[in-house]
Amino acid sequence: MESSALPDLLQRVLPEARVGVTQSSDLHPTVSIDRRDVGAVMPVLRDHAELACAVLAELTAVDFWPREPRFEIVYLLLSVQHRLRLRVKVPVPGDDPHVPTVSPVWPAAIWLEREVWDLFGIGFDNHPDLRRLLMPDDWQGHPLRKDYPVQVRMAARTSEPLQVSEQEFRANLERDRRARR
Amino acid sequence: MGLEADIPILTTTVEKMVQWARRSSIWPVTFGLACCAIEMMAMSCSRYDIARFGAEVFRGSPRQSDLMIVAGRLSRKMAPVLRRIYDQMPEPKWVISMGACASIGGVFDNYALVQGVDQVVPVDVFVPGCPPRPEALIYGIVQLQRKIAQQKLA
Amino acid sequence: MQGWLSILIMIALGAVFALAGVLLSRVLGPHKPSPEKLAPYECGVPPVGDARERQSVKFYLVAMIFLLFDIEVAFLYPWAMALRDLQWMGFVQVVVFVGLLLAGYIYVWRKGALDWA
Amino acid sequence: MPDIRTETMTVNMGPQHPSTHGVLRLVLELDGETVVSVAPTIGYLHTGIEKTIEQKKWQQAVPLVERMDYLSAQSNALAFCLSVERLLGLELPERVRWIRILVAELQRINSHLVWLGTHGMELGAVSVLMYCFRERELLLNINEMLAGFRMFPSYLRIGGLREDLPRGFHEAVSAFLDRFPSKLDEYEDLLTENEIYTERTRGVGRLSAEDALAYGLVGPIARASGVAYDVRKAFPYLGYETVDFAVASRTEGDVYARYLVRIEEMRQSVAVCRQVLARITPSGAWAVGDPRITPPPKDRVYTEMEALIQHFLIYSQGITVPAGEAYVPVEGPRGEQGFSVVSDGTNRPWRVKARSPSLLACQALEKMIVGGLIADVIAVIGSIDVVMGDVDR
Repeated sequence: MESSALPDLLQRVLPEARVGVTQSSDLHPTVSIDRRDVGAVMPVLRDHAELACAVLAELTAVDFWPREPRFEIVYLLLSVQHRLRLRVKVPVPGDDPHVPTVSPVWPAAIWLEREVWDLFGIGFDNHPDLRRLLMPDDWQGHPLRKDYPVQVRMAARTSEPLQVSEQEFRANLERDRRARR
Repeated sequence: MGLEADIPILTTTVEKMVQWARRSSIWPVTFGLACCAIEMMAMSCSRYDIARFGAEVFRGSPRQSDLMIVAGRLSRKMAPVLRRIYDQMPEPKWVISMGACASIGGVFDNYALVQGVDQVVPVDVFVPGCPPRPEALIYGIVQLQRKIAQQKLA
Repeated sequence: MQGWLSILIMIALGAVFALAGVLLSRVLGPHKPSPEKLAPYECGVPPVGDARERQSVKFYLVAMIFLLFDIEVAFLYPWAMALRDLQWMGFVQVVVFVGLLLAGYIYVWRKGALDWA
Repeated sequence: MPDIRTETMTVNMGPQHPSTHGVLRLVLELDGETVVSVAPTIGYLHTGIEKTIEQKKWQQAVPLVERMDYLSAQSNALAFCLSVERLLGLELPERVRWIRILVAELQRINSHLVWLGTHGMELGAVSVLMYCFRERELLLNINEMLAGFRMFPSYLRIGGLREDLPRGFHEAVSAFLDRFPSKLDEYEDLLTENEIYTERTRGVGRLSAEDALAYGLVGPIARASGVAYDVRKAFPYLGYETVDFAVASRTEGDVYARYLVRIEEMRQSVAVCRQVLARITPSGAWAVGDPRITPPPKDRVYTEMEALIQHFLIYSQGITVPAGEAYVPVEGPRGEQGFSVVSDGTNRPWRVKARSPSLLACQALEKMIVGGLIADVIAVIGSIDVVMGDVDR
């Protein structure tokens, strides 16, 4: 399924979504869609017979800081049956960075989106459990943004409450389990 | 260690005896963080055998160990855990900071790493390298044994 | 009386060996308790609740069954030592003893107390 | 027994634990021995490598990239170099491609040996650890021959290799390849028919093929569940299509199946290494001829002025990569690896994101553990071969 046939297939499959297909240097035909169509386009990409992108290989964000729209979410999809790879890009403005989540389509996205929220500060609407993934929970700022300094001179926090009270721990454990249900 | 003239008896001070006992069987707690932990495992395996120096028993819990080899890069989220494990080790205890990342933050001078483990725990021996060769770590442990030999009985 | 002396010596040696270890380390070892050191160890993070929580009854059941069969083996040791003097009479007694416990074992097994789920 | 109301107990299998393969923290909720729910917490080894790479030049990023997934250092460097070379539009000499295949396959065997050793040790077979690290030392000797360093030789560079092959390289590699299959049979004698091992791993941590794909675990884990997808066959790179090897795959999808898949993968890697070693000439082209990318050999730098300027330019100003983005997937020991590289046309990378198969494996851990016994948690963590450097980056 060479990539030249992809644009018209996508047009046929997603008539209403604004889809711009551009070529790229590696074997990923690139599709850029608007963030409002994410909820509509993604399930089609996974379920359509000819595309069948069952695997979300990668979900990441790129911060083009001075340029506006500032962020760009990149989804790398992989179809095992058709040996097809696809890159979907969603530009996101810098002032209110939020994008609908794709975790119902691919469960792999739950942690990948949490990581993008943690390091870039891009919110994901109705994500089941949007918390920080890598940084400590009480960390200020989103480190991978271009305007975030590389080195933060801060004393290492070495003491923790000797004993987390039972209610406190059960509370956030309950919240965690409720979020997953 | 005086050898009496004719009676075949060795005399020594209690302190020398205790320090000899302490340094000849140092039990490290498994505190492997990153790549240095793989070299630490290689050190405790058959080619660079650390058992020759009495330190091959890697205890899981800090309660039964008296040496902590911080092997790897210490992130900010892990610092309180390191401090707690160090506190929960019984006296006398020593710390070896293995690798450049543990000693001074190494290649990663950024927001995520504690730039040097000595900001969190008192360190006895720094072992350079990224990761240090197993021989370098064995040399670090031997240096620590020399240091223990001169320590006073607290 | 003569046989008992060696057992007495063995017990005394065991006690001396154990007590020496404990006393020496208490005398020679430094002793610096601190709240962090006394806090329970839970893989380096603040522990939750205390260990006195309600345990599942299955643990208790398995412990009881183990104790039962452990004592059975403990009885076999002196019997094995004195096998020569007890002749066949002793052997039959032990067979009955082990048979009884075997019946208990089969009962426990069929009742399903051994498998965990 | 009547169903009495029991209270679940929360246990912390925390960051400092002998068998969580690094600093993974699992908050397990137990009902007696069975696991009711698990909340993995990661980030205890987050080193911010992607932020540090954005401050470095292109060729300085190779050592940083190797330290992300420290057990498959060479295949990380391979994935990064391929992505950057795709942006540069470089065409590598054939000999360089064979050497890179050889180095990547040796790294796969190296990583699988550490996995097998630690996995066996956690299930009680400590001797397996000693056996595996004995062979691994031979591989580390080969790394030392290449670039004088055991774990992170940085032998692969953007545009080719660091320098030509050392003398005696062919003998060392063929000696290892002749010796290794018999040693592999030794490991199999220890574990494959071992009653205790099969009892603890067969039917444990089962993962269906749909879940494997839904959680993005394309790699040994998906192959053990029946998805025979291998990047070397699906999207061949470096000339893998000319090398014939089989893709090991099973269908049960439990811990035992993953063990068998990885053992078979090691055998296939030996076969690939043999075929590729035969094609490599002892000396020849070791990098792309482009003077802006490949530094001149040292002896010319000391004698000729142009070589000195070229050397100085490369190591001070660095390589300028044309603007664009690229992602070339590579089959690493833990599954599909790749670096999504974005460049803005200067000599520093704008954004480098590493695809982390271990992160997705950690996320799918809950699917394999819940409902099992607590002792099986150790077997499952061992079977998904998680490296925390790759998870937290």
